Amino acid sequence: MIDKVVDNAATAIKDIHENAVLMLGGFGLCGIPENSIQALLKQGTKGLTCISNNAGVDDFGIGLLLKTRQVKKMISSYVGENAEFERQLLAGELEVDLLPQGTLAERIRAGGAGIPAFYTPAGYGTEVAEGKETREFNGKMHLLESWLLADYSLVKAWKGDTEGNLIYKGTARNFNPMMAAAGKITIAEVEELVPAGELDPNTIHTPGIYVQRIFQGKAYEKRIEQRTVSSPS
Amino acid sequence: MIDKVVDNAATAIKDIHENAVLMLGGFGLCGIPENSIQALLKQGTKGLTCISNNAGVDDFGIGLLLKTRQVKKMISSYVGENAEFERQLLAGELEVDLLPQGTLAERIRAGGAGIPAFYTPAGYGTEVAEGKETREFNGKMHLLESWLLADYSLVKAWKGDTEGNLIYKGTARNFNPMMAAAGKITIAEVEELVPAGELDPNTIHTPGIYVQRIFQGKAYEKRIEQRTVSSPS
Amino acid sequence: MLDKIGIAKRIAKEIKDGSYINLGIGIPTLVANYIPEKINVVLQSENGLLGIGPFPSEEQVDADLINAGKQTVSMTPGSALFSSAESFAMIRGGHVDLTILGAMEVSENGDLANWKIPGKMVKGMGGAMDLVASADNIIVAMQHTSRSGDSKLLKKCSLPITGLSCVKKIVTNMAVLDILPTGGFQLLERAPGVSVDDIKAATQGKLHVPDNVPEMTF
Amino acid sequence: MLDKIGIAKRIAKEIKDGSYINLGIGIPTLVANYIPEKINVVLQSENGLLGIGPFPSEEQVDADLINAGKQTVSMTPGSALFSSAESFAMIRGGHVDLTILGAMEVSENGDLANWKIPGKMVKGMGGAMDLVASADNIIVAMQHTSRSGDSKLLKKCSLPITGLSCVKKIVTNMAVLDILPTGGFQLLERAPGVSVDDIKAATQGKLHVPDNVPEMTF
Repeated sequence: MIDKVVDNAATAIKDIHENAVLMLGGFGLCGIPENSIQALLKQGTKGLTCISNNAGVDDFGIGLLLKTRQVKKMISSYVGENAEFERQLLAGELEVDLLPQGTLAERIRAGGAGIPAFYTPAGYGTEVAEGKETREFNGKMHLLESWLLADYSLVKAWKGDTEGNLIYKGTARNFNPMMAAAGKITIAEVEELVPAGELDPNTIHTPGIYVQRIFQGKAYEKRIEQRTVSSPS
Repeated sequence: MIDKVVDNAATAIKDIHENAVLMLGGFGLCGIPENSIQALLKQGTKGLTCISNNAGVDDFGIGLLLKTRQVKKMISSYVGENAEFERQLLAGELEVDLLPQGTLAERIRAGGAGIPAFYTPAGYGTEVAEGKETREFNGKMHLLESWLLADYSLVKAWKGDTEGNLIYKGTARNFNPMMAAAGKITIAEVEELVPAGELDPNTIHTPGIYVQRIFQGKAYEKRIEQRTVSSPS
Repeated sequence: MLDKIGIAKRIAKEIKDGSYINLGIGIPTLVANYIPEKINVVLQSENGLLGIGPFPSEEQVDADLINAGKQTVSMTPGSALFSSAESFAMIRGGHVDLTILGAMEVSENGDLANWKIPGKMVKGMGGAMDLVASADNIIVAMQHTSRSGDSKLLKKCSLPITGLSCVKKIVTNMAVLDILPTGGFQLLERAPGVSVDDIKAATQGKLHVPDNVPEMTF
Repeated sequence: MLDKIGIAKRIAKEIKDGSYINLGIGIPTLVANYIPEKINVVLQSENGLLGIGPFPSEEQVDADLINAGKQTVSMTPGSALFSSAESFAMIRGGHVDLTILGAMEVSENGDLANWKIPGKMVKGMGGAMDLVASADNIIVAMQHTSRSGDSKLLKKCSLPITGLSCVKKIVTNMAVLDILPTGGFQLLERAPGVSVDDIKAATQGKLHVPDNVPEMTF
């Protein structure tokens, strides 16, 4: 039996090479692959293209890899919380592709699902449409958008089993399931790794077929960007 | 508060009109909307276009509606278990569109997701490709396929709540989730209807936004087409 | 003149029972606080939640449960969680009944600009382009003029566009206006203490003014 | 000559540890019974299950748990359930390592016909067109000739096509053959008691015969 379980993040990401195209799950800092990012930081691999909805903050998430100049290009929908990002962008040190969030999600989903291209109305008539084919369906204009694929997808789940099945928690699901399917090699880190058979097959969000490596993560910080609370009334 | 809960199948399907386009969940006889089909039978609405992976058997599922000549057209991927179906087809009394199963699933998914068209390799070079646009992506030929939408989707779930959230069981999920999203009016019948808040939000397969009416079904027969068992060893 | 809370309160009056609503960041988020109690709506968060509840108590705060503004939230009974692809399937597929978002500029034919200011750091469009390209019903919350008094209700947007012909209704600090299907701003209501002439002066795009323009009520 | 079980046994030898496999109806389904114990595979059912287990006991039979042939099945530990859209996303996206299916005809360039016989009732292609258009590795299980002795390994398929240039390997009652990338059937093995001349006589399409054609072992 081929074992998908690896010891830790360092082993899991060891073969990620310079100039690799990565997908990293998460929305803001919610549901990001903290352990894999830390391991990439330690490994120092450079020239990375990172497909991720956001770019982290200055001292957490993908922001850490920006600081060490390991990122060549970001493909994101919103990158607003990061001063170092802004500096590199304005200095021309970083390439950035900004996409509508739904288009980003659907292009990744298409990559995993073997759909090379599809039509969406999002972005028609805007800068996003520049150079793209357009077409009318049912009286409405649409853009042709292509799939996105990655050499490696780094995803974070709540629970996982040794077959690679994953369950996410709350809004930490976000981009993780589509990215898991769109990576040639998908590396999943989980808060709790259980033997095959312990997860209810009916509640699995990412079937194990999409996951090539899995490890139990540790020391999750789960930083909160906007801690908003109700005052007791 | 607008209440999605209706008393029974008859009420739920009352406004389904002649020549309506319906989607009906299920694979074979697994996960089919038994109660809604029975109610349609009783109501006698004719001229129906039924989008459903299969056409039931002679005396169950959509086969019942075929027998009463309520179905004008079937859009399916496999229709092989039904003698009356065959008779009507050969007599020219029934229109049939046969689609690759994955294309059918994806066209329905596209309908719910607002994607008017997408490219798939399935069917290229076959009869299915006749009259369709083709295009090469990454050295491989693809067909352009359009979304499918329905006036009414009839789906069957295991559990549901008063907000319309649904959980399916086993392989009875199949086409139900995509159809729930692709119906202008989606009518869900469930084996167990519970108050909002009783289902774990993390385990819901169909979010309630897709469901306009829901009722607690009754007397589920759940007929088995091929009862295969292991002999005790 | 309305303040931000006033704009939010006025928009809240537009909300219909049983709606699924996506609220943008800023004033739109405030709208949730003023929805009448007898009206039940479900709030959608494009990062994967239907049924946004109030901010959590200190004890309930969960880093794995945030809204699209990255604020910690709670869930209402009957909520559902899903992926970003499913979330935008809902949005693109027209399942969300009402989208409320902020704007920098709106043109008289309903074009919206709200994501980019040339020369300034571009943060990205997030989900705004998907929302405006897909939603049938879009209400914009905005200031009628810039701080220097320039109209933001224009003949043509000067800023990069977020979506074409997408806005249906606008609630500003000065007025409530519809975008007419044939083009032009249809003045519907005045904010307290604001005259029709004030609104005319503050609106660069074509403004249709009926004989009687009532003052807003709340 | 092999019987159906013989074909299934020979195909079972092609299966690699750790594979995800989709088995068609008929002989392909039998393959599951002959996979060596030391090899672990996961069987995919296109109606929404990864991890098909053996047929259930009488007590375990569940109408809500069937395979693509509509037979009641069980689930292995570590299985997962999903929708038909997700299932064909897996298939179309190339995540299934091996597809084994039956054929009526195969052409020397790997075209497959297995869904329709003109003049007979058409039941439909089910998932076959998606599978053959998407899978990188397709093994076909079939009879080498029709009952009347006509070859089913042809220059060109006479029946309506299921997919173009998709077959990689064929296991018949007479032989194991590869489809060469440049076209033609490459003879690899003979069934017990079958001569190269028998195979030549039974193959209409271009057949490449090496000097030595070993008999199959099991």
